[in-house]
Amino acid sequence: MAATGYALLIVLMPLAGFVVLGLAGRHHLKRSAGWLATALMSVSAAAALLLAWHYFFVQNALGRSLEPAEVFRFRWLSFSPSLYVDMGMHLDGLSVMMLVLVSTVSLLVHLYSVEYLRSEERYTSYFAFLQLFTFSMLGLVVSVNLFQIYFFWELVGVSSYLLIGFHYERPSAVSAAKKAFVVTRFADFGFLIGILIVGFSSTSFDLNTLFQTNCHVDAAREELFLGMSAITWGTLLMFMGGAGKSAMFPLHIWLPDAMEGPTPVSALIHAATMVVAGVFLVARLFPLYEVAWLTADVVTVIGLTSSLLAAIIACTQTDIKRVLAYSTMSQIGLMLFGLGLAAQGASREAGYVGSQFHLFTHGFFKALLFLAAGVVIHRVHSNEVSDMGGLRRTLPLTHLVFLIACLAISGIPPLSGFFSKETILLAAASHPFWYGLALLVSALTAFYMFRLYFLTFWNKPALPKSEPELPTASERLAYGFPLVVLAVATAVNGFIPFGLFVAPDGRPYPVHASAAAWLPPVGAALCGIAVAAWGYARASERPQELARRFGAFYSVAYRKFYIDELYAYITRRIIFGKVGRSAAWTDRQVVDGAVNQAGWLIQQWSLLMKCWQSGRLQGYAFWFFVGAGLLAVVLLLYSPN
Amino acid sequence: MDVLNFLLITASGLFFIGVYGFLTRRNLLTMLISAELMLNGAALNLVAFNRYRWPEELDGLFLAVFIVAIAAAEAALLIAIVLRLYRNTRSVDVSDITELKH
Amino acid sequence: MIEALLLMKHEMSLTVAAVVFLLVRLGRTRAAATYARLGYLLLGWCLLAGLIPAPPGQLFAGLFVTSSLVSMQKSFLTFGLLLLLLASDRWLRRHDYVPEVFLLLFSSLLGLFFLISSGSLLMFYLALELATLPIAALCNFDLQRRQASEAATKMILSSAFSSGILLFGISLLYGSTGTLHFTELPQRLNGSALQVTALVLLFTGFAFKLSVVPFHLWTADVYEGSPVPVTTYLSVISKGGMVFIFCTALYQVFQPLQAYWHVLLVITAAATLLVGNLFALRQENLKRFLAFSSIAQVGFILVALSSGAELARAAAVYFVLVYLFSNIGAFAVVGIISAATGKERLSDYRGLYRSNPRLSWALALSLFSLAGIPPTAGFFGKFFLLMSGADGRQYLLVAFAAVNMVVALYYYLRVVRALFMEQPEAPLPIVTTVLPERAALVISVAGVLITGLFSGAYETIARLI
Amino acid sequence: MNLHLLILIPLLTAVTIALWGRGQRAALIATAGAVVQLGLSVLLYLTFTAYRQHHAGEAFVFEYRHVWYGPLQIAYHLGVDGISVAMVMLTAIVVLAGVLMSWEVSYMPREFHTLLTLLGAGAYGVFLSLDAFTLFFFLELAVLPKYLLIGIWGSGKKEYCARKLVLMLMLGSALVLVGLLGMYFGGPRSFSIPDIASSRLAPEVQQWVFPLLFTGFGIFTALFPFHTWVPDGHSAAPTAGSMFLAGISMKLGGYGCLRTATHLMPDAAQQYAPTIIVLGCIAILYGSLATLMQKDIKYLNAYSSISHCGFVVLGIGLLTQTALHGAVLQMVSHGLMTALFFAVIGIVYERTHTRQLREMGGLMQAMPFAVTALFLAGLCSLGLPGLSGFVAEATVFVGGWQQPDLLSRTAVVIACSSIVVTAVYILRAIGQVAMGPLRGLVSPHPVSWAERLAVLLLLGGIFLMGLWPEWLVQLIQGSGPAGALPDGLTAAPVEAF
Repeated sequence: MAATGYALLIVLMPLAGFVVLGLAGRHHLKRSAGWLATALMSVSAAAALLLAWHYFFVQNALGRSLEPAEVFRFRWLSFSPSLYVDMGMHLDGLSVMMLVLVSTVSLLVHLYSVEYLRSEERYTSYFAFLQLFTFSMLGLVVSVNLFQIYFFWELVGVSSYLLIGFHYERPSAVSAAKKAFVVTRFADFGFLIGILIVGFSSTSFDLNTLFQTNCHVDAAREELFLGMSAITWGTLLMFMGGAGKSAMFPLHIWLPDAMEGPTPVSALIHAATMVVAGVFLVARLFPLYEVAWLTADVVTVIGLTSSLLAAIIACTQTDIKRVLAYSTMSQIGLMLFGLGLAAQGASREAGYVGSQFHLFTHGFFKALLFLAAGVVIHRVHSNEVSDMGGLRRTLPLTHLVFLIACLAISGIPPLSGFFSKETILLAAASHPFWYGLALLVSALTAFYMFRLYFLTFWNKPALPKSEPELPTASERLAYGFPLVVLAVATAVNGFIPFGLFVAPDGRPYPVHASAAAWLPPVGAALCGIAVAAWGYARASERPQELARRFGAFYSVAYRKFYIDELYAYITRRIIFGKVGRSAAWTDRQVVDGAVNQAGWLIQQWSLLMKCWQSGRLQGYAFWFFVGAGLLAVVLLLYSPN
Repeated sequence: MDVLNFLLITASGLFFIGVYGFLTRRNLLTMLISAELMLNGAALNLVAFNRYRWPEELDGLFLAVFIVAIAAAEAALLIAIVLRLYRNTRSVDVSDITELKH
Repeated sequence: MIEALLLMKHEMSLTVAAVVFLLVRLGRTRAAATYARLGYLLLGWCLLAGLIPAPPGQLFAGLFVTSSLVSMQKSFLTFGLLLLLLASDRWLRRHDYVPEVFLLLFSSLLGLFFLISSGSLLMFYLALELATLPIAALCNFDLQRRQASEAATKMILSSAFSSGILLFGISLLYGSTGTLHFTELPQRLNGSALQVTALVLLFTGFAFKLSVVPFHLWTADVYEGSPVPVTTYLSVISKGGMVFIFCTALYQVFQPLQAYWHVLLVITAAATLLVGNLFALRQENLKRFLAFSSIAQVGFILVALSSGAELARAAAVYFVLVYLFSNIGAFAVVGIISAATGKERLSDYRGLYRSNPRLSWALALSLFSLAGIPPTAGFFGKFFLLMSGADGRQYLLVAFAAVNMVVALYYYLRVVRALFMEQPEAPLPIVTTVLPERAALVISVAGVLITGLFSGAYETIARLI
Repeated sequence: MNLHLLILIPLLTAVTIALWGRGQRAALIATAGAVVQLGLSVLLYLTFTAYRQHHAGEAFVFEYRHVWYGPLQIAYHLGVDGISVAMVMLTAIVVLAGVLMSWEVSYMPREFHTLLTLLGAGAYGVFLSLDAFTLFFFLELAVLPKYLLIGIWGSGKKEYCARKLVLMLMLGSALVLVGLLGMYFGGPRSFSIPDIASSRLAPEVQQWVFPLLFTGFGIFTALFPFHTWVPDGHSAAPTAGSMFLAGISMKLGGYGCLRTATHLMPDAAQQYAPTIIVLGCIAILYGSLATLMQKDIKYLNAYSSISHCGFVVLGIGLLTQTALHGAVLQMVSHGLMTALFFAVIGIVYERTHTRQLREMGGLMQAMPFAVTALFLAGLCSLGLPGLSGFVAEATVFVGGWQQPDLLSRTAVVIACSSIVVTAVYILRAIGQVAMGPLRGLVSPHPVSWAERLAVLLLLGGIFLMGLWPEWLVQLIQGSGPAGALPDGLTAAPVEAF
């Protein structure tokens, strides 16, 4: 009972906030909107923590198998007696972990935003959207039904659209929002068909039924289409949806552009929560991915490819938020890599726990990085690292937390990132090739993060564009508090025995790693940091030198491997230019032309027949006579039997 | 029967001559005469059939009588109208009355 | 004697009315309005007399046959004539020779009565001529107008030509069967070549009066050249009477030859629909336009009749009633405007709604009825016609007719567009209507709206057949 | 529940307006009438569901049969099942919204409201009729008001567009007419839908009657390639006219296909299913691709209507119970959504005097209410969960996937792919209209209360259906035979591939 109360409280608070702010906020709640939303969120976050405590320690005993629980369910839409969509709240380790992550980070971002967007005209709308997003994300993670996932999946997408396009006066923001939505929509097309396939092959959209009727899943594996079983097709297509949301290659192009949104939004949506939805999806449907062999391989490969690709691109970017965005993509790639490994079966527990653990820790330190970057951007009024430098004196707290986060993401013990990433690498240990690549990603991560760190806080101070303003007291509080909380979380989260909380099938899996396994990743990270320090700690010619060394490869990476251009070519030239234009042309000229031609033709006939009506009496009589004659002939030739 | 055939052929001849005249003559009055020829052909047919084929009753004969009467009425009316037309157009040529067309 | 009077109640009363006008002419000349009012009264009395119940029966050795249905049909025609005269009140009052108008119209109507009641080809021919000749005179009623003379000439010469062919057909039929009586003819019909030829020739006689393609060519010219009331009479009353007798001829007299006339009707129905519509499409003169549209309407009747189904007769008679209301409604507006302003062209009607909303609505409703759009009676009329057509399983012809309804709608919409949507360069003035005109409009519009929605009219007809 | 009232009230309203509706009073009377209609339709829903609980077996309820043309077996026959009730509610909502949107009509308001109300009466008649003749009568009843509404109060090439719309719809009616007659004479010589359903038509009759009826009604619902009246007609019509045309009129076609063609001729429905599926898919994809290139916002919505109505056709063609329900849901959803779209476009047009996308921009700042509504309509159009479009489309997809054959499933995939294209054009349009720097605003008078109310009413419908679809689905599922698969068509077995 208590769990139901908490769970409903978690989800309904942001919903209430959205409704109130959305309907009345504009006129009645000008400045208090932020605080109202924050208050609601804090209730929600508190409830999430209470629920976690209740679930892990009251309902279940830690260290034993975790029993999934359903606190709430109602029939939303029935297609037929056996196929229906229920909405409800499903609690297990995974969803409770996500509830905690989402509500906590969201609370902090709310708090941060109260100050950060103070000067915005559409302050209330912003918080309404933020609440909508939080609600959708919370609804997503507790789904009981494939269609519920899809439902909230789309709502998350639209709130992301709204928030990216928050500064809609800027054309770049509009097009970025559109791009994000359309690309994820394209992915969701696959997701939807995947849902249909999976739902039908296992005769239900309900997750419980889906997992329980593994026999159906097995049976479905026997029937092949283009050489693949239904469940493979289904999981692959659903993964397409996940890959779109999680900005995996080749559907990642929207994420860097999405940085057009306000920085707190980037922290919440495009770093900590929404973009990991793909990881969550695969984890949630893990039993299905386990039975679909090919899909697991695809997930692994896509994850690692994206991770590497993003890491390489991140090394060349100069926009602070874009670097962070590519870093996000890279880290999510790692998570999916871990999950894919787990689904392949060899290192089932390690991969699964590692990826979820990384998801959790990443949520905090990436949010921290973004929020800290937000402070920096606020300070220098620019996203470009060339406008920054030497900020460690003016922004000491920011500098400190940024450093902690960088260390964490690079995997330096004893910060949280170390533990989670270590677990993923542990899972990959049996595949030397992949392990090597993962190490490379790890080293690159350390390099580009510290490149960013040095360029921002060390290096040569850029000329300030305007007189630096001293932070006000409220700014100190609103910025400082979230940063400190997140930094603490970043520092200590690693010590959570994560495998006891979230693990496949709810069976606890304590992670054990030997010291030997620690060394390579830490070494790689330290190498990366060292190179970054060598190149960027002080202003020098070394970076240019380095770039020259890599030559064409550098410029291709700087241009993000021309993937954007390729997409632009396909959409603008082919879809719009060829297909759309010809469809519109055909419709006007051919189909509608036929209609108009028919009318014209009748008119012409009419004109043609005019001469028949000549006005000559004898002509009339002639036709009279001929008509009679012809009819007589026809009738005489015709025999009725 | 020979008489009947002869009469029928004559009647048809009258009828078709009437048709031909109606279709080719320019003068309205000649056209009227042609129409009368057509009527007479029909009347002759009726009388002949009555006399030689169905002599029991006099249906054909009666109809022929009425045809003659009606033809007279028609002719009277037509002449009146043609007179009117002549007043208005100074012509009794059929090719001149083509103002109403299309 | 009384019984004979009763059987001929329509004819007797109408004859009395005609005689009254003959006598009136002998007296001192009075105002046209007086004559007109007298005419309405007399027609009203004919209508009342027609309502006297009378048994079915026949007179003159079967030359004259009547029944409740025939009696009702005559009442329809009388009613139609009254309506159209009321609508032409303004035109009537302008003329000096009003009694003659009434006299001629009454004579022609009398001809139609005898036509419907005819029981023999002899009576049929006589009645046909009686119905036609007065109208030819009336066409020329505007004596000074060249077009009127032209119309009258065309009318009478065409009609003479048509009579010639018709009579030749009758003579052949007589030669083959030896009788002119409708009751005896069916037993003697055997489908010989002579009879079939005679059938075609007889058919042309009907076709001429009904303006069936290709025997329709005179129609438009005559309609355009004649005064509006005459045109209305030709297109509504005269055609209606012809439809009635045509039904009798097909379904009683020539029933044995159904297989033949079925083909005849199918061919001419298709031709009539097509040609009527195609011609109407481009007409600028509203009278001419209505003439062609009335040709197309006949096409629909032919579609129904060609099926040979029992439904078809009821549908045809019902359609005549509907058509009477709608066409008189349309012609009434055209006539009123023509009489008031002398304008008959479509372009003159632009923006009529601005100045004359009521007239516009009356015209629009009538046109929609002609086009067969609900809730007007035309919809029901057309539907039943096509339904009867489909009863003979000739779906192709019905489909063709249905598509023709679309084409027809196109040109009716042209008029509606001119009325409601276009901006006039020189708008028509506000036309005030006098009481008789208003009454005619109200009655016809009410008829257009009510005849379909309430099934009484149709059910009565169906019961009588 | 007396079903006559739903036809009588609009008729009486129309007569009242025609007689006494001088000036502003016309709108008042029309609104009052529309409110009563909405109340009646809600009452109908309540009584219907209450009645259904106790009488589950009956096909149609609240039947009323009055012999109209006795000799011809034509009856004025009313009755409802769940689908009719749903469509009646849709009509009531759209009518009220349309009337509210027309408060500002200043040119001949009396005529405008009379015709508008008549249009509604026709729609009610179609949805309530159980006699094919009555249905056809009401279907055609709308021709006259449609033509005049577009032709008089429209914009652009209004006369041409009005004519085209009416003639093409009339062609549809002509086909329907021939089909109905074929059904009458090929079957029990009756137009009564229950009678025809119970006396199964012979397959050879079905074979030629079905395409006629389906194409005929299909023209009303923008069946490819007979859809070209949609863009022209909708864009030229006045705001309320567009709302009625797209919101109600197009549904008459889908309803007719369902009620007469599929329901009465199941054998032929099965036989022609592949063709229908292909046509539906073409409409969906081709319509949405053509929408991509539209520059005029009304054309954009009209083309998107073609695409959305493709879902109706597809749902009917897929022939599973779920897909049929999906088709009905899509009709309701599209009716609400497109009416909202046109309403908002009307509001925007009043203030910008342009419909060209590139001449607008940043209107979110100037008229947040209208643009938010536009945005919501757009989201509904692109199938965002929580709004009605998603419910309908998902039901069609799920229903389609129930058919195990490759064609049906390919069709579902194609239909699914349109959601991407839809997203592109909707976001493009919204981006142009709402976002970016402010452009194109000419007369910034505030949105009136009537307009607000209309928009909120439609939005309410969309949300009610989108957030909690189960009530509507239950209503439709609990419906009579037209909602159920016709006899002889069994639900496809659920199989994988």
